[in-house]
Amino acid sequence: MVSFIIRRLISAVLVLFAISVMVFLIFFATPGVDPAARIAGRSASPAVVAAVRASFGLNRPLPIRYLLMMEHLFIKRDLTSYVNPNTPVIPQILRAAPVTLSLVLGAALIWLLIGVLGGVVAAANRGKFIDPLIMFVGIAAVSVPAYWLGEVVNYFTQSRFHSSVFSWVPSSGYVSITTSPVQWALHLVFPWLTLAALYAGIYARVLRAELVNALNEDYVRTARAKGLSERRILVRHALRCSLVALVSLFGLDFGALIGGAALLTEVVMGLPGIGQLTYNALQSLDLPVIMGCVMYAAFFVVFANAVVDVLYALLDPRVRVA
Amino acid sequence: MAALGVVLFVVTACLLAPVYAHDLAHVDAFTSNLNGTIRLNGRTVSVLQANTQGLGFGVTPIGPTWHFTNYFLGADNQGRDVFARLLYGGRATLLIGSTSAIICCLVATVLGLAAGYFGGVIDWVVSRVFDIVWAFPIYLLAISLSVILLTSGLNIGPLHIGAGSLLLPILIIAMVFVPYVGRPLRGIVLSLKEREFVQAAIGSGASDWHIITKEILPNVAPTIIVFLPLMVAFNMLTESALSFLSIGVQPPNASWGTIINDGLGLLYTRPWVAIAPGIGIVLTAGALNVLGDGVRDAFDPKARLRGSI
Amino acid sequence: MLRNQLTRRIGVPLAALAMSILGVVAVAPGSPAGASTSYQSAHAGGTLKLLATQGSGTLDPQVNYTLQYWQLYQATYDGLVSFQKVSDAASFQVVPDLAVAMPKVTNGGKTYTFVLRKGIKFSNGAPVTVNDVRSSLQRIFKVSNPNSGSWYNVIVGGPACVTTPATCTLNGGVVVNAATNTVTINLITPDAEFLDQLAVPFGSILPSTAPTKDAGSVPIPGTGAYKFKSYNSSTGIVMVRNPYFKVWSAAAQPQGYPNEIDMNFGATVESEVTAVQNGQGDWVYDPLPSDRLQALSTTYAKQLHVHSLTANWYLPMNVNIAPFNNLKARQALNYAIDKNAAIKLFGGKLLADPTCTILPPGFPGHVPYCAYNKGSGSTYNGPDLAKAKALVAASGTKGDAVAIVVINDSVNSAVGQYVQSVLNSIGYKATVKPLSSNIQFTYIQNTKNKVQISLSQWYQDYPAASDFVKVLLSCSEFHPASDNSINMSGFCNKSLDAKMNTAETLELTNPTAANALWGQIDQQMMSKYAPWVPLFNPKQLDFVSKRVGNYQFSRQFYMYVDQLWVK
Amino acid sequence: MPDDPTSTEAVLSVRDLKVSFATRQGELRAVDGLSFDVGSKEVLGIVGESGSGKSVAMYSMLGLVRDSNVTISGSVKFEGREILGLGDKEMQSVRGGDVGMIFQDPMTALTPVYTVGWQIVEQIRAHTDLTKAQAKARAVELLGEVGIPNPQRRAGQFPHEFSGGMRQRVVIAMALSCNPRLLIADEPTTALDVTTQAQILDLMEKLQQSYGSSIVIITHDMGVIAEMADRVVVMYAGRPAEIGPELEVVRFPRHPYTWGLLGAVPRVDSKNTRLVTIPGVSVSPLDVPDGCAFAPRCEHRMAICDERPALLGDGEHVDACWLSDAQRVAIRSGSKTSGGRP
Amino acid sequence: MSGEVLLRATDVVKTFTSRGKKLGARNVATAVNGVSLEVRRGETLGIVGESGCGKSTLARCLVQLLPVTSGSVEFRGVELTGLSRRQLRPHRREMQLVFQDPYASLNPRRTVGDIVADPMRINKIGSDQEIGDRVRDLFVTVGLDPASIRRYPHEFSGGQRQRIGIARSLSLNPSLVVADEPVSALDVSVQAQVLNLMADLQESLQLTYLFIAHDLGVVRHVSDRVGVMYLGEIVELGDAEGIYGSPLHPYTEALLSVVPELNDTDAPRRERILITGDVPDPSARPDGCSFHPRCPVATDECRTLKPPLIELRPGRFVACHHPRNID
Repeated sequence: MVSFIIRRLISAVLVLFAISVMVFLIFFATPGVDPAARIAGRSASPAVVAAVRASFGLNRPLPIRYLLMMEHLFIKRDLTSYVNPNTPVIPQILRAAPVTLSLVLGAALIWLLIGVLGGVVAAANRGKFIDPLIMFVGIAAVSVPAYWLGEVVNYFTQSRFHSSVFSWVPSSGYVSITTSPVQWALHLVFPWLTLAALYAGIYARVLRAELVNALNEDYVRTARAKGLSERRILVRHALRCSLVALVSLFGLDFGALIGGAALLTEVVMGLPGIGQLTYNALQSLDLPVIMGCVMYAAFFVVFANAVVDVLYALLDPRVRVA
Repeated sequence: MAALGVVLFVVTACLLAPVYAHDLAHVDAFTSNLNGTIRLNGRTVSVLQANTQGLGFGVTPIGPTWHFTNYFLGADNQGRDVFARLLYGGRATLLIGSTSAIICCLVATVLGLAAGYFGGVIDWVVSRVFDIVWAFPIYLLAISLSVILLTSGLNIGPLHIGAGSLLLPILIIAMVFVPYVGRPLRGIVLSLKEREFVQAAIGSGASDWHIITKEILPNVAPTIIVFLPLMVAFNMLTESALSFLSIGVQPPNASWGTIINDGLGLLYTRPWVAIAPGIGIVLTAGALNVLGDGVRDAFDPKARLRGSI
Repeated sequence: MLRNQLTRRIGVPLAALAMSILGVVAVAPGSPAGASTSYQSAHAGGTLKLLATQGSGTLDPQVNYTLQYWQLYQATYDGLVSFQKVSDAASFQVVPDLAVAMPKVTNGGKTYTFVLRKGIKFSNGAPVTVNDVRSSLQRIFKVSNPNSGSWYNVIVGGPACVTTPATCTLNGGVVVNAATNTVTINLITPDAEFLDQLAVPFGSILPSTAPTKDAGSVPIPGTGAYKFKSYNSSTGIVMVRNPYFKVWSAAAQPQGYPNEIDMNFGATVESEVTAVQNGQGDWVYDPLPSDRLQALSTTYAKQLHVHSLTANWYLPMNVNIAPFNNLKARQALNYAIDKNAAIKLFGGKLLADPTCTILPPGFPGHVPYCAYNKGSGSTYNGPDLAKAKALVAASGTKGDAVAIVVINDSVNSAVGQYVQSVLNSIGYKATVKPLSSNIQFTYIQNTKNKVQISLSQWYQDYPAASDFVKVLLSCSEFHPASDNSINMSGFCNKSLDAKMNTAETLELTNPTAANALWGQIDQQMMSKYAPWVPLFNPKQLDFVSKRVGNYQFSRQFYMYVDQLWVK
Repeated sequence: MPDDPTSTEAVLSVRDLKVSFATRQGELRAVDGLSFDVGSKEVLGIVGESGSGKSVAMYSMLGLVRDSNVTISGSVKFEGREILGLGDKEMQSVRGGDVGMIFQDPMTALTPVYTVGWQIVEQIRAHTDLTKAQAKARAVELLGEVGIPNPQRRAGQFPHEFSGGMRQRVVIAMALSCNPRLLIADEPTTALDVTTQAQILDLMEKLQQSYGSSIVIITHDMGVIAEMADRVVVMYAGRPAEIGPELEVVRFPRHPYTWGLLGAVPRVDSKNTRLVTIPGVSVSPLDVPDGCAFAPRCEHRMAICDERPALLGDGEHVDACWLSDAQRVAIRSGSKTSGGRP
Repeated sequence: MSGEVLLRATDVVKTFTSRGKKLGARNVATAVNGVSLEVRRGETLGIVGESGCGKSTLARCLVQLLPVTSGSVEFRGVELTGLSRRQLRPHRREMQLVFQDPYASLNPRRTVGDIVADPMRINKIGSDQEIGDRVRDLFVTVGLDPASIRRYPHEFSGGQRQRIGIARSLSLNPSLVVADEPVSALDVSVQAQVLNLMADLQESLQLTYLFIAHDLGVVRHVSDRVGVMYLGEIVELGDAEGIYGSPLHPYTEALLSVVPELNDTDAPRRERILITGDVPDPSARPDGCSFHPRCPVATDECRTLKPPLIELRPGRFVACHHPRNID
């Protein structure tokens, strides 16, 4: 196990390194985005730009600039934005993280609940009317663009019916849970539902497929031969084995979302989370912030991959030994 | 079957966009019509209507006329026919979705075959690239590439792709999803390589080329075919998301995503501009998903594609 | 774009002499100024909630170059002089602020002597001394102020400070005398705009203890009625009353009304508007979304305030590359564009006026004039497509590919698409290239990017003809292959440049004649060279909540946030 | 079929069992008129090649065929009680309680995520009132009985930690956990090596003696039948071809299909130069002839074979073939050259 | 038994390396551990052993589908190990493999005609016309309808597929056919058909077989000589009659004793020797004789000293310190 973790760690660090180099190269190869010109300010004279360039070390060779940036990001931890000078990147990310976490946690609860319920009900009722119905709803949910759903939800809750049915919906934005738990929840209800819709659809469909596969397994036949009830077979045997797939799926999705994959939902719903931070940084080509966000996101993706491996081992004893 | 019907219907309707625009509605979906007027119920009406109430600020495009021959879904802020744009936009969305899916599958197949079959250094390199792209959050990669390429265009040797070209979103989306197809394909190739019929071919002295093209490829093909409709649906969604963020299809070209984006500015006054293309996406992507399920059932019950933006 | 953020840019006057020295001196010290004379304490108190989609970078007044924060600095920082805080036209007037009176100008306009007021304290309690003034002027260079190399290097010792900011002393440029409480500033050459430049936030007087690098999100103590309590570039700003503030000149720094002024970031502009409608916010910084205008102007008419701006939306054409290296092609586009149509995209004719000149109306030197018009007349009548097509045909550029680079927000992108349509209709093969607002501005300046035509805006920061004509169209502002080349047309005409210099010299002695000359240059520029298509002069539309009273508008810095009543 | 002489003491009595599936290609008759009895403490072997319907027959009796397109008819009496068509609840007490089952592939027959002890306890608790601890103790005891060393520790291990043979022992322990009167073993040794197979068969024999269960063993391997079974049912195309005591069927097979089946087995004890083969391929269950199912492959078919032969014969040894005894004797004596046995 | 030696394997070792549990550790599984054998022209050498004993790996090593880790494989006097793929080509034509799984060994996406024709096309033997004729001939030879060459494998039954596999292996006129469990996936009646076919082909085409199976009856039926494998090693080798009649190795003896018998004669049943336990993991082979942990007659010598394969009688080899049935 220890060696497994060390191996994972090494490969994770290598992957993160490769990604950081990639991001750095991508964004330095772009014309029209000379950070010195933008830091110096609009229409600064060439002399001022030169002074700024020197003071930010932007006149040094690329590898040095890369190393400097990494040093500021990881060792000194004081990397600052180009667009908002002297705004350190790390605190920005740390401030955005709770917003994203709030969004994703709530949504995850909802989608797990709906997804698992939908998948189990559909699998238990194979061949009946309710199965294709659930699957149809699932496909619809999977096919709805998240941002569009968000906008339509906004349209109905913030505009069309804001004066009637949805008068209780606060204007979009985020309120910290420490400020007011009620406002926190009220602000997040629709973002939660919007984000959860897609994943609930995916999970219901995946779980149903897994369950149907599991129900055709030999061990289910054994369980029947043991004289167990259908409910017990479905829940204790089929579902328990299908959870392995679901949990790994969940781990990866959750990791990606915490890392900012809910970007569109955050942007549309006006939540100042990691996704929005990333998006704004990308829009303004603010390399330090982009780098910070990408590292943060990639960390969670890589971390989620590793956690999923461990979860796998916990859930599936076959992996534990190998 | 119904799903196939829906897909065919949408494709046909979108392909017929010029017919509708030029012969039925007599509009150009890509030219601003800020001073335009139409005849509606016997009256001449401006396509863009200045506000006459209160302080008189604001100009609002005409809403849905529900007359199929003109401004069926109303106009956008440039005074262009939303319905005509919807059809043209569908062309772009479908084109990007399908072409990028095909390119993605092609590249993934080549890489997956090379990595899985030859192993060694090739496998190591390809797998590491897959690893990195895999760990690079997909939305971030797509958006980064889009932002950059839209600024500079793409120059590879003599090949120059302008920033407004549809090829850019196609290539970006295709590249970003390569590992999602390539990885499972590599696995399939690895297991196929150990299959006895491949061993038999080696045993009779077959060349690598023979084995790849005659023995392995035909067995990988069904998986790719299963992936395709799902990929198309998924790429459509990705395209529309990028376009929605203004980093996909560039104006005045339209895709469903850009129309939704246009429509956002009109959500309070003319919600149909944003809602209609969304329905188009849901309908088409949904039908493709159903179709994909059908194809999967027919070919390969185990394939699954995932990822999300 | 989602943010609907319209970048308001502030123009850069360069070594120009727009305001006569006499004009400045004419303003008597402590002269009564507008509303500030009668402070109505009954309205004091409460919290003003301003809303913006996002923050605007560093909070350092000597670095930040955005209207969003300049508007707030009016209540938090003072210079030796400042623009008078009254409504409308008089707000262009410079008045003494931390200085007792307007400076004594000697040595042929090269020496300015200020006497500092006594008893003024920074918000940290420290008294304002002449040393603070000197260090603040040095600090302009030490923080690499954007205009340190174009405005303040006129101070003796300035050029050296630009090249090596760290060791800036301004020796001989700024001389202080603590005993007499005077500050003497020596210039290399006379500069009529020097006081204007000291009156903008860059000239803020800060404690000498302020960091000598960009303070970023850490507030620096100031002398205004308010101080920044906290700043977070992603969530918001909190301003509270400066406990050490006492009114010394209501014209320069009046007492404010709200006890606290917050600016919150992060919401979409749609929800900002909704919030103001519902009274959850008091004012929206961002341009109002066009599809809300109709409802607002009917239901919330009393809460809307419109004011003309001295600003220009225009299409700079690159005069060095095809097809716009051909005068006929540039003229053709000037004929072809329907400025009223473009205004429709901006929100309708009540929110902008079409223009054919480089200088905006209400600016010194502006003369109504229209070279490319349907028919004749000095005011804009409409496009002349026939002439345009004929010119394109004559130019031989028909069929050329043209890409117009615009910001990817909804209004800019819409105007861009309209221009693209027009270009197509007169025979070009046009495409639109929308870029993010943060990139577009520098992108279109760099000649390496081979931008043929773009859409840009220019908002003045103080009224001087050179601010538009010289900054945007003179040879000295054209730097090939640089992201900082504000002359986007790449226009460089030696004889016009000479005229500009003449106009500047003339300003020292005869401002009226100088203004007339600037007007001539403007007309000549457009009729003979047409490097731009001027589109329209936008208006500022402010939407405030129902409870807000005492709305006052400065042409210089727009709405006075500290003068609003929330009680 | 004998006229029900043993039905009162038969543990399992099957009469005219028919199982068919409605498929797109038509009706698939998997089992078509199967009748047999399993006496108390008797080991009945059901032998047949793949597709002969031997497993489907067993699964359908116990309600383990869960396919909405299936039709099952006939009668299956367990200890005199009709169990065909019982409700889920009642069937659940039969399965695992009265009837234990052992499956072909021990690698997949156990739920991978639970310890083997847990899985045995689960079954015990489903059918008895034992407490968890008692059930646990019983499970360990059972594991010991089936020859798993160190049962206490092994009970806490997961299926994948066991070898194939050991896993099959676990399955057997589970099947026996509720003292079933009948044990159905579906190809219990097919997936195992010959040395392991010997161990398992040995174990089953021992346990059968100590538990006194009746056993139905389903296999394609005549050798296994020979080792284990008291009586044999030879199945072909879903129908019984021949039923009789094991020794009789092996030494004096009556049905031509049984002849072929026996003659096709290569032997370790003698080198037969040429194997007896049955020409052609097994008939598809989608189009079993109405007459004798084996007729299309039978070298001795006659016109009458278009009619379905009844199971007839002498005493316990019956078969379904139109050949007369005399014809059979003639054929058997003439076939010596092709490697048949006396 | 004095035909020309067609194939000679000397001390063939094949190991598989996988990543171990500890960092940097390697798990080395020795699937084939020093096997030496000869196959003579015209004979059938049977290799019998339980699953996991390395017999399939050995087969693949012999026909160079897997590179050997060490040792030598000579075919008709030519050393094959170390030859490049190109150099191997002419030799491959002479030795063909028949696979166990008739489902996995035929490419499901190609017609059976193509499958059988491929080896000839690959080796560029004859024109398309000639190849077509030969395919039809081969179909007839193995008892299939030549009209079915355009059909796909899934349209055939298991036995028919195995015939197709045999036809493919014969298409290049090999002298040696290595059959790896060719009948273990088949029903007994079909198995008999295929075994008979193989016997007929051997006779008519003068084939040499290396026949690998786990079924002792099948091996006995087809083989002239038999090698018994246990844990990657040949523990006993000799003529079939001798091995089956009087096994020398305790493993062989036990193996034979547990085969279920049809008690269709009155001969007394053989006494079963049940060996306990399971086959050890090939990556952790026991010291000394690899069979000793399960051997009923193991001594201390067996636990420490590995017995060599010695020729106890002419043509009879055994690797045991305590051979059985020695008079």
